[in-house]
Formats: sequence, C-alpha cells, structure tokens
Amino acid sequence: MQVRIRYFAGLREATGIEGEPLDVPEGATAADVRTLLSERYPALARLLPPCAVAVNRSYVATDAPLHDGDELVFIPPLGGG
Amino acid sequence: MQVRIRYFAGLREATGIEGEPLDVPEGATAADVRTLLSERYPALARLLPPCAVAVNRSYVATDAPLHDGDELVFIPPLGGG
Amino acid sequence: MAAVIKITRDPLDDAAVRALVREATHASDGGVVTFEGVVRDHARGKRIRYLEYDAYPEMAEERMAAIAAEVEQRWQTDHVAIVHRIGRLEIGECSVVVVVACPHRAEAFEACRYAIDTLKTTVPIWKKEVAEDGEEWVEG
Amino acid sequence: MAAVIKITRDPLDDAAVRALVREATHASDGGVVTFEGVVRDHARGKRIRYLEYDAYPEMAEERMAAIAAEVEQRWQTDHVAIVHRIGRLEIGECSVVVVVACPHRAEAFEACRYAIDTLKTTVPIWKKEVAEDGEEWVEG
Repeated sequence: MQVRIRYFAGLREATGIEGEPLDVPEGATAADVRTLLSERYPALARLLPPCAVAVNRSYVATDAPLHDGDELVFIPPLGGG
Repeated sequence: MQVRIRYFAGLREATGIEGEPLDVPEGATAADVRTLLSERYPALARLLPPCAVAVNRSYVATDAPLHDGDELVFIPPLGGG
Repeated sequence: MAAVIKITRDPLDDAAVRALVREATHASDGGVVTFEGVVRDHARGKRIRYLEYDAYPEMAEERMAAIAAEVEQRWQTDHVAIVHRIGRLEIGECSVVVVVACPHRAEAFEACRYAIDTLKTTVPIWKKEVAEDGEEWVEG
Repeated sequence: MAAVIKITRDPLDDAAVRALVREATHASDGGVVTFEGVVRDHARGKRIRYLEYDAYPEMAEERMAAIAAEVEQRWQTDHVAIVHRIGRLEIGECSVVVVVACPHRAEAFEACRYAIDTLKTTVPIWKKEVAEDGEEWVEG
C-alpha cells in the first residue's frame, strides 16, 4: 500500500522536499515509517524521535496501523503563538 | 470653616448644580455634611446613604473630620467599565 | 514609558484603540492583551437606547494611575494603557480600553484582567442606562 | 456567526486586527478581549533578527476550529476569531491574533486565554528563530 508523507518546518529543510508518496507493507505503522525515513534521510534520524504523528490531520499513536492513501505527517515540537 | 462640594452623576442631576462651597462647623465630618445636604436637597436623602466619600480625591471614612478648604465628593455606586 | 492614563470625551474608535496598543507595545514584549468594554443593546432585561457616562475626572485619572502603578509592581511592566470615555455612548461603541504588553502572555492576561476589575471597583465613573422605558444610574 | 479561523501569509496589521475585532463583536457583547502575539527582539538570550513561521495549514485550521468549538461550548460564545500568520515576520510584527467577545468580561478573558494556550500546545505551527549567530526551529 501507499501513504503520502508531507514535510514541514525542520523536516522539510532536512529532506529538501515538501512531501512524497511512500510504499509501505500492509499493517505498517508510523513508527515503521520513521525507521524507514531515518535510513533514507540521515538528517531526519535526530529530528523524528521527538515528533508527534498526524494521520489524515488527526493526532494518532505512533503504533497505530496505517491504511492505503493515508496522509502521514510527523509533527515536530510546536512553536505557534 | 468652608469645604467645597462637587456633584457627579445622579447627585448632579438631583441638585441641578456641579458643586458649591459649604460652611460647616469645625470638626464636621462627611456624615454631618450628608445630613445637612439631605435637608437642603430632599432628592439627595435617598441617594447619599449608599455613597462612599472622597476628600481631596482620596477615599476616606465617613466619620473622618474635614478640614478647611477640603474638596468633598460623595461617590455613588460605581458604574465604570 | 509612563502608562497612558486618560478620561476622554473622544470616541475610542479603531484608530484610537490601535494607537493605544502601539504606544503600549515595545520591542521586548511578546504578548499584548487588550480589553474593550462595549455598549450592549440590553441589560437587566431592558433594551438600551444609549449610555451616558460621567466621571470625577481628576480623581478617576489618579485612581487609574494607581492601578497602573500596581500593575507595574506586580507584573513588572509599565507598558499599560487605561482610557475611559465619558459622555453619551451609542450601542456598540467602546467605553473603556485597557492594554497591557509583557514579555510573556500569562502576565499580560493577568495584569489586564486585574486592571479592568480594579477599575470597576475603585475608579469614580458612573453609567446611566437610557432604556426605552426610562433612565437610571446603575451600578456595575 | 461562525468563528473566524485562518492561517495567512498576510500581515496582521492594524486594519487586519480591527477587522477581526469588529467581526467578532456583536450587539449582545459587553466585553472583548484580544490577544496579540508579537515578535520580540530577543529570546533565549539571543538577539533575534526575524522569525520564520511554518504551518501544516489544513490541519492547523482544523485544530483552530476545534478550539473555537470548545470555546463555544464552554463559554457560550461563538464570537471568536483565531488567525495565525506564517512566513517571515519582523520584530514587532504580529504573529497571532485571538479575539473573543462575550456579554461579560470574565468569560471573554477566560476563553481568550484558553484559546491561545491551547493553540500553542495543539496547533501544528512552527517557528524558526533567525538570530545574529544562527537559526533554529524552536519549541514554544
């Protein structure tokens, strides 16, 4: 199945892209994607651990299973206000 | 001795004036003036009891003695804001 | 800066409120809280036509300055503006503006709230409600 | 009204803030509280040159709408505006505006404070401090 990743803030700067589609095995979780991305982008390895996870614009647990077509965003520590 | 009374809000409407000089005996208090004014202006009789007292722009106790030249203002319940 | 303190007959319109916010806000301030009191169209079950505010102006400004001084001491900011309008005010017009600017927002909220609460209980200003069925000087 | 909710790249200047206050304020409202976040000239002991804000815009607006819905339920007012600017902001510019208008001031203060506090902890917006000696995405 395929999910869509979008990158914001420091993650966008570290990857150099706004987002990308990503093929993942059935039943993969955000934690699995984190591992995968940390290998693909070494600069993400230290940025992803403190991130929360949003799937289809809602906060979810890191170990919740993903579904085909999901929009997955890692949410770094917030700085709004 | 003489004090100067100023009237605001409902007290000004009830007396029809902005203020007046008032001759009072030595040692007179705001409470004494209240009695005097309630006789002079019957419309004040029901308005003065809930009033606080300011002398020379500071809140004082009703039974504090007045001094010659004091500016005395009865302060109806506040409505600012 | 010294706090901005004023009793005025001039409208507290958009330009006046923004001027107060700008005067209060300095480069060290990260949070600005503004309270505006606005004339409502009803009160105590009555439909209001307009309000008439009166003040003992010299004492009112002294009491407002005392509030600003307390804010300065308790919340370590003198970036404060307190302005109250008097005279006739129509529905929707602004009667009072309190602005507090601080490095952080918590202080700005607390100080602004303290200032307006204390204004209402200590500053000699009065309000006459002119309703459809009569008029009355009211408390609060 | 429905709450005014927006992520924008446009400056939150005087005219923009006053437009939000006017949109939020209705004839039944007696108290209006406005919070403005302003870019400070220093933070964490550094002199700031400017800030860069980023957001996950669709989710940010959904979370801001959720805050407005909570305010509506807890304080019985939907007279709320929450607008956050993103992009490059200079010192003294406004990053966020929260306006809450209520019949009485206590509710307006509480709801406005709740809205900005909750925005800071739940809305996906990020801030990069560009200081004289480097830049960094920072929390809070």
